[in-house]
Amino acid sequence: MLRFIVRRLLQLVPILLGLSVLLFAWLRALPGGPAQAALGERATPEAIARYNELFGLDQPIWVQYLRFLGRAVQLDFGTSARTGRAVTTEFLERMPGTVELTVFAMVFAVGVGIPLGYLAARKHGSWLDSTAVVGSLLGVAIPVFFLAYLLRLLFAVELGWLPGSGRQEVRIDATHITNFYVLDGLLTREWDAAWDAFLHLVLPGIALGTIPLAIIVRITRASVLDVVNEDYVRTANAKGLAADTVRRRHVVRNALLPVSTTIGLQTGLLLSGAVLTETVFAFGGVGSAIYDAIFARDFAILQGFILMLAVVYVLVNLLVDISYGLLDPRVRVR
Amino acid sequence: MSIEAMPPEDAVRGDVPVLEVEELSVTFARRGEQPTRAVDGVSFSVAAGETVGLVGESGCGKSVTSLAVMGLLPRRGVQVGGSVRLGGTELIGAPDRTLRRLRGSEMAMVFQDPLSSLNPTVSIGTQVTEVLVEHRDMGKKEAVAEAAALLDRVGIPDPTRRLKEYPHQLSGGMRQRALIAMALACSPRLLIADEPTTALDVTIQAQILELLRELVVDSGTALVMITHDLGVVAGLCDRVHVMYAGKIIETADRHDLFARPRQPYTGGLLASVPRLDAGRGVPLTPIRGSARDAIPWAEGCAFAPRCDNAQDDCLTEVAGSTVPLEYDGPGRELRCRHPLTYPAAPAGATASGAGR
Amino acid sequence: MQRRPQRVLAASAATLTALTLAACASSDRDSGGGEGGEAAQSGGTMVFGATSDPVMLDPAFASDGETFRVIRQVYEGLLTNEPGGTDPVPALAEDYEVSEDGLEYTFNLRQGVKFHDGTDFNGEAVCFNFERWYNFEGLAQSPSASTYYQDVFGGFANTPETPNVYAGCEASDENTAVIRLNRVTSKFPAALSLPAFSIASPTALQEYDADNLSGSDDALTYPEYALEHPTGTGPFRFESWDRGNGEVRIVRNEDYWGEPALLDEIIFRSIADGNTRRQELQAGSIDGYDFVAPADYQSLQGEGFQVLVRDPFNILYLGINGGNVPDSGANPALQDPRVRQAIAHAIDRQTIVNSLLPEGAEAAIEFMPPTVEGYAEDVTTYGYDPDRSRQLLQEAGAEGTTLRFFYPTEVSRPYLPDPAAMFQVISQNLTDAGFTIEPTALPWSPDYLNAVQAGGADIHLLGWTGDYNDAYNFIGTFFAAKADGLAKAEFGAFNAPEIFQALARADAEPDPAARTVLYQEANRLIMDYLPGVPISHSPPALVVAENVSGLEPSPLTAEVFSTVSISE
Amino acid sequence: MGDVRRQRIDELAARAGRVPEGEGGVSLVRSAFRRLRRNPVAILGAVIVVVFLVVAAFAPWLAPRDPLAQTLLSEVRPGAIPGPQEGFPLGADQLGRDLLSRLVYGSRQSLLIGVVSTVLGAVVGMAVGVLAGAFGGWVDTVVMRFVDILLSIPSLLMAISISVLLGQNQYALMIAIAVTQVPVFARLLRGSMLAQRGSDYVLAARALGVRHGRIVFGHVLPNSLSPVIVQATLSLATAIIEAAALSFLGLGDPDIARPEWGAMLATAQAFLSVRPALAVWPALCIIVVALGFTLLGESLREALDPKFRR
Repeated sequence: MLRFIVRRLLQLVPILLGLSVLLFAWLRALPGGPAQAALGERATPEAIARYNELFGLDQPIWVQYLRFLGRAVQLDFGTSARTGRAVTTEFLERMPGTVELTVFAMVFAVGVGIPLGYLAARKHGSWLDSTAVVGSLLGVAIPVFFLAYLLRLLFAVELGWLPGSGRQEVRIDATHITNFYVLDGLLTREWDAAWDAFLHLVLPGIALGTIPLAIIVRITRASVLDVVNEDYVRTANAKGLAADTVRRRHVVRNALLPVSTTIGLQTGLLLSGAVLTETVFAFGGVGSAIYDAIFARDFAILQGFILMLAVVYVLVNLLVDISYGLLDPRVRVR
Repeated sequence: MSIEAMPPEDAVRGDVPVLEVEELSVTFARRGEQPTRAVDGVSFSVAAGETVGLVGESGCGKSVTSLAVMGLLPRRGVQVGGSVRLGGTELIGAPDRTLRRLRGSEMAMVFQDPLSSLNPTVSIGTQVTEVLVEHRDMGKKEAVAEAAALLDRVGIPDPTRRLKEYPHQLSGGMRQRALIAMALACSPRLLIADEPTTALDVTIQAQILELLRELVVDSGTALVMITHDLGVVAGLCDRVHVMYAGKIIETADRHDLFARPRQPYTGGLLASVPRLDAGRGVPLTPIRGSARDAIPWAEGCAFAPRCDNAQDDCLTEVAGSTVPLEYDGPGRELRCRHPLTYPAAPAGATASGAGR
Repeated sequence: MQRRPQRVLAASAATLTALTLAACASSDRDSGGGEGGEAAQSGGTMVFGATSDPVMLDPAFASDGETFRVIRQVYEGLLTNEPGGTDPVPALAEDYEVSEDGLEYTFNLRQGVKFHDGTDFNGEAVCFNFERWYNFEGLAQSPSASTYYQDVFGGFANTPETPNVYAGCEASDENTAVIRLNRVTSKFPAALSLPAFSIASPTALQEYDADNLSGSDDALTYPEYALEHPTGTGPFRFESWDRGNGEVRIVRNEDYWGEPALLDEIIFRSIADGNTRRQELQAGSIDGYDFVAPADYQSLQGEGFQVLVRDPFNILYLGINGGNVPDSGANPALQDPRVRQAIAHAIDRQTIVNSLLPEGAEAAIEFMPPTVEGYAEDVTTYGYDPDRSRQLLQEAGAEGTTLRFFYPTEVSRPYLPDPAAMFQVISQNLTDAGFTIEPTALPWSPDYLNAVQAGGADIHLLGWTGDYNDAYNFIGTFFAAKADGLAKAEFGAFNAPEIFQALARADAEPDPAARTVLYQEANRLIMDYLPGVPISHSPPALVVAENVSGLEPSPLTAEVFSTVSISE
Repeated sequence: MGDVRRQRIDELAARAGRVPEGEGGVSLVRSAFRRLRRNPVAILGAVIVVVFLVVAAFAPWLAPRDPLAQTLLSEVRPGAIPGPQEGFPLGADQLGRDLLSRLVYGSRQSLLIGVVSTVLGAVVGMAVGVLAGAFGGWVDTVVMRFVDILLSIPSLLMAISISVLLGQNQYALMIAIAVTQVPVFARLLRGSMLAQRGSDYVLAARALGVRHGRIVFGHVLPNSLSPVIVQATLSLATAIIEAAALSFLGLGDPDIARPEWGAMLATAQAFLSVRPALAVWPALCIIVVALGFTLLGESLREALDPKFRR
């Protein structure tokens, strides 16, 4: 098992290198190049020259790349043109929010999706099944930001049940240690703060979780339908095992294999889906930061954030592969 | 395998049949499509220690019959008619709980493809012990010990290690042995083996058959052997039912069947098996076409389109009635209007054919 | 309302408090009587929806509305604006005298005023600030840093080449600061009411290294002072700034020299999207916000919110790149006055005002609102007349001229609530008149501003909200000659000496009455030349919940929150 | 007499509907079609898609008015947008333009973006996939590593980066979306080509000494296409939605006068309280079209995938 993990970790290296090259090239390809990108169109030639010298842009391209890589490895992606703060600082400040949101969304998607998909398959052809199918189709067809608006209009504005924006009611003066607000609330025993932060996750979380939910329902349903027809399930029945033993040990366990992969992929995609959702819900996470960066032409932020997000994405998928290995003995040996 | 290798004449025979199947019929009616009758009025019985073969090409309904007996057919879109009694208890329409209690303990089944029949994500150990835990309410420890014993009994070396392994780590033969071990875990009264050897290498086939035979012999289990391989039949079965298009078309003791097949289909099957005792150069005579060419029994003999003896009266509309399954000499039944005929044999021979 | 400065201040020292009370009273009426009684109650927290975070909190480097909004609560200058009006009134200065030549201002300072860090406000403090501005170096001199200082005073100590208004400051005693000028300008002293010229605690400025800007021209990195320790004399103290969530907290300054603020705490929460701001108000998680979309005025009022409409004190115009900036690719056709007139005649201002702008908006005939001294009724006007446009184009032989039309995205300005809509209507107008439009959309800052101010567009949408009641603050900002003797690149760096001179003369005229006449003349010249098309003056609005009272809308968007109270 | 009998029985066999099925791809496609025609879901999807394609194609004839003409602008007031009325079945938008006409013309833009970007992505992706699948070995490794890298950037982020790079115009938009599709198609095609390579008929062809190129392009590629077709259909849906997302993020077509569903939906958010219809209609269009392509794609998959033929 350990060797499996180590090998997968090693396989990451080329990918991450490639990523860095890509984003390095991206910044170079920007109109006016990095100096302009950092200093803006109004920058004087002297200023540009100063900047180029400062960041060694007068050197051969590969030297520049190595410098870039060197700094990237130390998580130094320069400073934001908008706030004048280190990109990494901004990222670390905002990532926790996005993580909380993503986790909520995924828990929602998995918690609802798998049971629903399973039931749909069990009651194959029933109204429940068809509604699940239709719903899952709609789920992927609705533009996320529109859904987000609808949710907020209904539950935050009309019904006023849930907060419609932000990460925490500003009137609550909560202390923040980790920037994971829910966690902070629990650590500092400010229960109301924790609860409030949690409530702020609900609407954006649901909006964000809808697509994965739809997909998970679909996959679960399909794979349960497959597994139920597998020979080994027939065997299990032939052995006269109790119905739920058959389900638990033989159906569900195998049906979840494909689902687990999807979960991983989706978790990664949520990171980018957050751009839309966080924007609509004015949720102070990485996504809304990227949105702002787009309009402020804050390329340092864009480059740094996208790179770091991609890394997170890759790592998440690694975790999934590993968990897949745990679930499926066949993978483990190979 | 050939007729030469035959089991001892007198195997142990219980008089109360373990399994009685009467007029069993299975109809698949899937939405939008016209219902198809996969099994049509099949009747047979198996006594303790007896081995009965269901023979026929793939798609003739023999597997469906076995699944119907085990009650493993899906509930929806399937109608099962007739009666199946296991040691007197009616199984058709019996509640799921009863069936589950009987399965694995009273009746067990061994399937064709050992790899796909084992759960890839669960260790062999668990898959064996779960039966014991279920039916012989053993504790975990006890069950593991017993499981090891079972694996040992079906000839798997180093059982304790194997218990920890997963299906993909075992060889085909071992997998099948493991499956058999699970099937016999509660020494059931009825064992159905559905093409247990087709997926295996020839050498392994022989071992598995041998294993099955021993088990039947010394446990007195009733064995239903489903196969298309006459070699297996010859090696194992006491009585043989030949099926075609969902119906039994010929029933006989092994000897008679092999000596004097009456249904042209049976004849065809035998003729298409290479025989060692046939002189060199004698060509194999295969049956024309494939099982797909059958016609519905309602319109005549399903085999007619492929049959050389077929006459116009093989068709219902000409004969006015479907071809019936009729008495055809002691211990024999036959569904055919123009059977294969043989020069009258000496009376003695006939008498010695099937015991009175 | 034309008065001599001396009298203004003698009077208003007294009237100031009166005015404030009046403000409360009037806004009690706004709040629909219901909470009238509790209006003056003290305490509570108000959450106000801003459109963005402040850039930073050092007045000297501030130039945008959201930064000003916070600074106005934390800092005070020598002067401020009369609540709800546009005229300068005393703040930290009780009054002042001006020498005959108008070059020396003696400010009598308010006594017993303390900065938030406990140090005293006095003559030294005033002069320290003026000297600080004058001696800025390096990046502090960049136009994006000390914007307003350079606009009002010109150059710095170490830039003798740039003409400079500020001559020196002297604290003759504890409560007196004397400021000397090199030349008279209509901007002074009115400009001292700008937040940019707030007086900050010298101690704090030094302690937190306020002048030490780093980074680059357009990516300035600000020192600790500007981010963590803004220290003024205002009714509120800076408490904290959570950038992750865009929340700035300020709390009541308990030992404020004047009427202490009613609220315990104000949280300015930045919500970029207008819909989100509205919905957050409706959902009750904020108590008010600025820049209400015209479409929402009625519905919000209908739901019982108080929409506080400001008097229009701004101008939206269609800038024309009518000159010849070298290699700006400017459109030569636009140098022909007839083509510019054709554009003017093509635009249906009235429909725009009716359909796109809030009630109370009016079509503009020149580049400044009627309420400003120097507004001329009798300028040349260019009514909606597509046929005339086509005719003019024909005469100019410029039918089907292609215009590169720039407009900003993702922004809502007081004078331009919905740029996209405005762009689509105007370009439709121009197309109907026979122009060909080539649209370019750019994010407001920095792309749009940079591109437009560099003269990159043929025509573009831009506007201005006045900083104080002074014509030069409008037309001077737009059309005064730059160092190179030409107009801004934004207007194609055209060369119209008569306009430049008119503006210069008016600016240098000490006597207000005479000044007004000169500005009227300037306006006539400008509208004859037609460097752009003035479109509208639009009344921006704030909205607050029913239980909020005491917020006096200011035409300058210079609201002070110390009089605001909130009832449970 | 014997012949008579045969014939007779053949008839019966025929009537019983058990005609022997021919093997090979041709009949596979044919049977796929048969299954499709029997599948109501597929029909529904197809109908939706066709309808919208028709609308897009004949927009100028179908749209009642000029989608750009601000006919009712003078009746627009902030907070009051003219609703359905004579000649304006769905009412006007915030600039007095006929909503229906804009929706009709919008279908062009939206579908165009979807189709172009998907085709682009599919073609490039397949090229890459063939490269990898055909040559295998180190080519495969290198190409696939690259694809993995592309895959490691979440698609929306990728699209954002690219349209930021290419500046704001509709081609940038298409390219941005196309690029996000490339790795998917590449992996897909390579996968099914590798599967094919192992298959018996390829080995047979090899054994017969058929040239590599001919095997790849004559046999492997054609047989690997069906999953690509399926994916393409599904991608159309995602492309359209992604386009909407990008124009919501302000990275869409700079000519905002030109009707496009995503942009219409984005702008309409500001008028949700005034006239929700402005948002609802384009949203519906997007959802229905996406649904159409998804339904079609899913049922195509079922039809082509042997696993589903139960």
